[in-house]
Amino acid sequence: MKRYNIRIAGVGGQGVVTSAHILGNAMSAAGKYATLVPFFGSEKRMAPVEAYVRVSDQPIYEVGEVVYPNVIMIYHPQVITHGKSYTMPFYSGLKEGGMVIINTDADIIPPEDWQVLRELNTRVYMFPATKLALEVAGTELATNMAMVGLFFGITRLVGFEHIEQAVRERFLGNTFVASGGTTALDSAIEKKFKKKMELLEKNMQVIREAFKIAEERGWVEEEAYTP
Amino acid sequence: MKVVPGPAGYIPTPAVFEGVELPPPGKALLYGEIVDEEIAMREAAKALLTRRNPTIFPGPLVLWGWNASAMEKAKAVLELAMEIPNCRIIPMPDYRPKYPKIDPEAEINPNHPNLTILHNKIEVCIFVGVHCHYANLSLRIIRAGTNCFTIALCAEMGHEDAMVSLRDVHAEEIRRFKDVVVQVREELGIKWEPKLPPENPSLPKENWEALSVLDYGEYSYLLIPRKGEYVPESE
Amino acid sequence: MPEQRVVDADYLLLEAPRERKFITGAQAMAEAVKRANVDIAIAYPITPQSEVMHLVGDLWAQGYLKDYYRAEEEYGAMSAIAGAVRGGVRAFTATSGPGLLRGFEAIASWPGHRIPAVLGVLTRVVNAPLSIQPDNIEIAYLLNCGMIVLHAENQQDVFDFTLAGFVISEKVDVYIPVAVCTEGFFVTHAKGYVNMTPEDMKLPPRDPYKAPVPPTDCEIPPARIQRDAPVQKSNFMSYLIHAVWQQEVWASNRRAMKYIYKYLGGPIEVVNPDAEVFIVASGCAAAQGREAVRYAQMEGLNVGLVKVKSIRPFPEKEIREVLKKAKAVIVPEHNIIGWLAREIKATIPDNDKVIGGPRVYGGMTLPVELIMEKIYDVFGIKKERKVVV
Amino acid sequence: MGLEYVRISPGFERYMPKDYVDLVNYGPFGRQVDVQQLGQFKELVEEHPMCAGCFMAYFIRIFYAALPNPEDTIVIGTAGCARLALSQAAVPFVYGNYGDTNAVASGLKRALTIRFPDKVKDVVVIAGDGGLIDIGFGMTMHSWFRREKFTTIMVDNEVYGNTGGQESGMSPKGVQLKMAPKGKQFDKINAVELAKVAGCVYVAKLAPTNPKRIARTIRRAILAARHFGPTFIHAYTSCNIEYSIPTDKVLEDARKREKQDFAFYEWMTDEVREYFEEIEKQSQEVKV
Repeated sequence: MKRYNIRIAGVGGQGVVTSAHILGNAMSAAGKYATLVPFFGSEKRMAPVEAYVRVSDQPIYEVGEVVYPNVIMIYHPQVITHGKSYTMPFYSGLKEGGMVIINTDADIIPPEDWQVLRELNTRVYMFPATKLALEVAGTELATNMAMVGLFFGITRLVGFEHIEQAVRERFLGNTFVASGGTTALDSAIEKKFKKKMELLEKNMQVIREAFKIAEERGWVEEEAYTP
Repeated sequence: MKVVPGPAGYIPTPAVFEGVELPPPGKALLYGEIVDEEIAMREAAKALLTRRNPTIFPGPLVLWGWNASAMEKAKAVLELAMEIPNCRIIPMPDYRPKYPKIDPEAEINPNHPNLTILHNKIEVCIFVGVHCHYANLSLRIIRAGTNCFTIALCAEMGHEDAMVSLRDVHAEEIRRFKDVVVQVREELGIKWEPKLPPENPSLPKENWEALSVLDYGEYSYLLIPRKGEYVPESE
Repeated sequence: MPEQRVVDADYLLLEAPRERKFITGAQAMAEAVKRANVDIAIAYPITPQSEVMHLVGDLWAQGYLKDYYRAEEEYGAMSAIAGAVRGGVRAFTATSGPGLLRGFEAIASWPGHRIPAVLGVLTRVVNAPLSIQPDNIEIAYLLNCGMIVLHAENQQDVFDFTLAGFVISEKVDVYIPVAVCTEGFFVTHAKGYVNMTPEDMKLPPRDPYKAPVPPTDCEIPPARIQRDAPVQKSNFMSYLIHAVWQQEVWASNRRAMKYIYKYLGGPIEVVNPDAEVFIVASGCAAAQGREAVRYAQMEGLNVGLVKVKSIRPFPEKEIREVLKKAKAVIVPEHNIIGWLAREIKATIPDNDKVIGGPRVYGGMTLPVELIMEKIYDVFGIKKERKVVV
Repeated sequence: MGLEYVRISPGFERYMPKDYVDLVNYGPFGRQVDVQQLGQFKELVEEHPMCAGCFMAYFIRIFYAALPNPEDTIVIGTAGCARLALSQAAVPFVYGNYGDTNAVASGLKRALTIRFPDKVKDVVVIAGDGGLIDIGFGMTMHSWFRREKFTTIMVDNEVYGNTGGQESGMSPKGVQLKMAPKGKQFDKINAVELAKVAGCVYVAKLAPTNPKRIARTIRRAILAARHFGPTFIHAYTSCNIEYSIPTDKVLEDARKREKQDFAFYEWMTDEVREYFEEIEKQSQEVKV
């Protein structure tokens, strides 16, 4: 059984919750399973945000926040450097043999944390997602796409077409109704890009690039993970 | 559990709690057990023909002619009553607790049904046309404090606390039950010419049409105050 | 809105084709209401319930319901539900935690007033200090009022229990309200797969004359009805009347069991009936338990699950039977008092084998790993911690 | 349905208690009775457990004689003295929980409107000052804000009579009652003005000194609620026990209060006024 219990930590405005939905919907599009637990309560920009996603090729029963993750995705370096998180330290609860993906252009993990991660046999992927988003899509707002892209680039849980379907649903189709705040943000993005299709295409480019990075750096993990 | 005539005690456990279940369509309950309708009907008929003071307690759903099927059912109840020797009809016209107290010869009330049963020494009775909730309350109170054999002719699913409970009973089924009563009566060799039960003893009535305030004589002020007059409530 | 046609209740619940959707628990509850031919819904906001009644309000706006309004507060909402149901219509409302307690004087009187209705209970912390987080302690308050209490594990259960709830509630030999409980946020705001009956089919309308009490509509005798008699010992009432009335409520609760078998496949679900050790859980703790059974099996441990769907009526006989040979019984819960563990302990004879816990509360998640720790303890397995806390 | 459910099944006239036979033959169902005919028709409420000399009981008696359509009326009450008589009447009576009358009535009236959109179904709340203005205040006010189409009648005895004489929001300032051992510290609540600002379309205040006027006020409140919106009657119905009014001085007391703070007062919207003028004109035409 392949099972990833993912905790995503970021800050308000980065699209943490949106990307959790895209992760889930991509799994669903591929005929696999996913459950989401968004963290509620903070909708302010730059305030800590957490979301939890469980993905698997088998039905998932358990609910609630992921207390013991085997994947941790850090969307903003300040989660580690400034402690912008509700879960401290950032690797809290991490299981042995897990994976940590961090959006950063430099190694920001303090030596003592490195020691814990090594003891736990953790694979750590540091990756400049915001930089990639700016370069490819011309906006930081695509950071979440870069992170989602890299996760699937590493795990190869779903095909590229499934991710595309999920992103398309999120921006065009819309079965998911976001909170008022997120909707307002979406319309700001729309103005910036003029057209939804253009937005979709930019996002997909970011994801494609992230996929490529995973491959180029030899991060692809074909091994199934069993919790 | 065997649901038999009481008195079962101060506060008996409902038959449901003892595992008695309502019968499926086409079946009946006899002493808490699911049996064929025919068997239950015969046992009920025997009780009606052999126990003291058989009485039918018709409820609002047959007493009031609110639709054609209610009136038809009422007719069937009268036909049944005619065939039960020395049967009486004591109605339950409504369900409210009644102040100051019911006349136990004139009516039965679900808040105190044992009053009517005990006063009239009724040892076998039929409930028909009573809403299930109130029938269940009455049947339990009767089983708690009296030795009355209770028969429920229920239009719905029946009653666990009755000794005999028939379900889906409408006019046609009442007539079927009547035929069973007649048959058992003949088997027992009881001679009886069908006749209607006696009328409600409360009935000899005043003629309201001819009544005027003046008929109340010195008490007329109780009914309508004259100018400047004080009106106390009648007691 | 699609034209909806009335279909037989048994057909809709048991045979109608189903389509799979990925929706939240709140959506699942509203989708059930959409198919239940509900006449009126009365709403009052409280997190995390509000989502449900927003969606039900939209159903009214689309024409699925005939009336809907936002009440003044929960006591008013619950009282108005009692009024509407006495008037002969099918009614729905939902609430959470403090809202449930605010409405509770009215809710606790529904069974005695013979009010068939469905109440969604989307659990949250009962206040002091204030919190909106999931915790199901409020179910403990519901257990003793006579209502039928169903506890949904996931979005599918929410849909099934809500739709069946209306049918069970209105059975002539039941006719008491049904509470469909599930954990707030964990279920209400999370998505899951739900197999749903077609949108264009709905339950038959409520027939208020097929009932153990007359509706208050001036259409059915007696004219002098007082369904809600205030009763006390006096010369015009029996000593016993209130006692037998209460008995009738609980008898009705008991009679609902056969319908729980018919429509919900029984009051419990058993996974791995020959297990050595059982997890007994309800609501989303059952989901965690299900996961723990899978983990345990992967480690070669013979663990089973008893999911309790119906808390009232409580499946005493069924639970006694399943747990007869169990070596230990683990009862994980989302509340501090452990109301389910109490029920289990009161049900089985050898109750010293019941392990009350793990328990989390105040909004905490119940990690499967905590259940696994109990399982390891029972099997005498010493594990080095593989997680960093 | 109206009269069908107060018709005895053929053949059963001889088995009904006299009380019910009289109700059917000489009761006010299906005809408009006049309060001045009291004693010449079978009343909807007769025996009840209220105290001797109780003015609230007298008011309730007039109320039942005044109903425009008794066969299609539902009365809603709550804890308090009034329900002792209300529960004995031949009109369906709902007795819910403490102070819930106007919420129950809202749900009930809406249900009846859903089921019988074209039929007359009158819903009337009769509750005391405690039920409506203290414990049920929020529900009373909100039913008016929502413009629910039913009548609310407050039988104001200025005290919690049924629980043994405690101060209520409607007790006059300074009165010494239980739970107000030093006398009530604040003024009697102005329920009539509250009703007006909250959206009632017909509001009246009275002391029951004139049966004909009580009956007309009640009929008007019910008819206005049927067509336009919430209506409210504030009736002074003294508690002769807790206020120690000698039984033979009850009417005198009501007259005294009528002169002080319970002078007959009637207020209605223009729409309601036009409606009454119209129907009163019609009934005069019929008479002519």
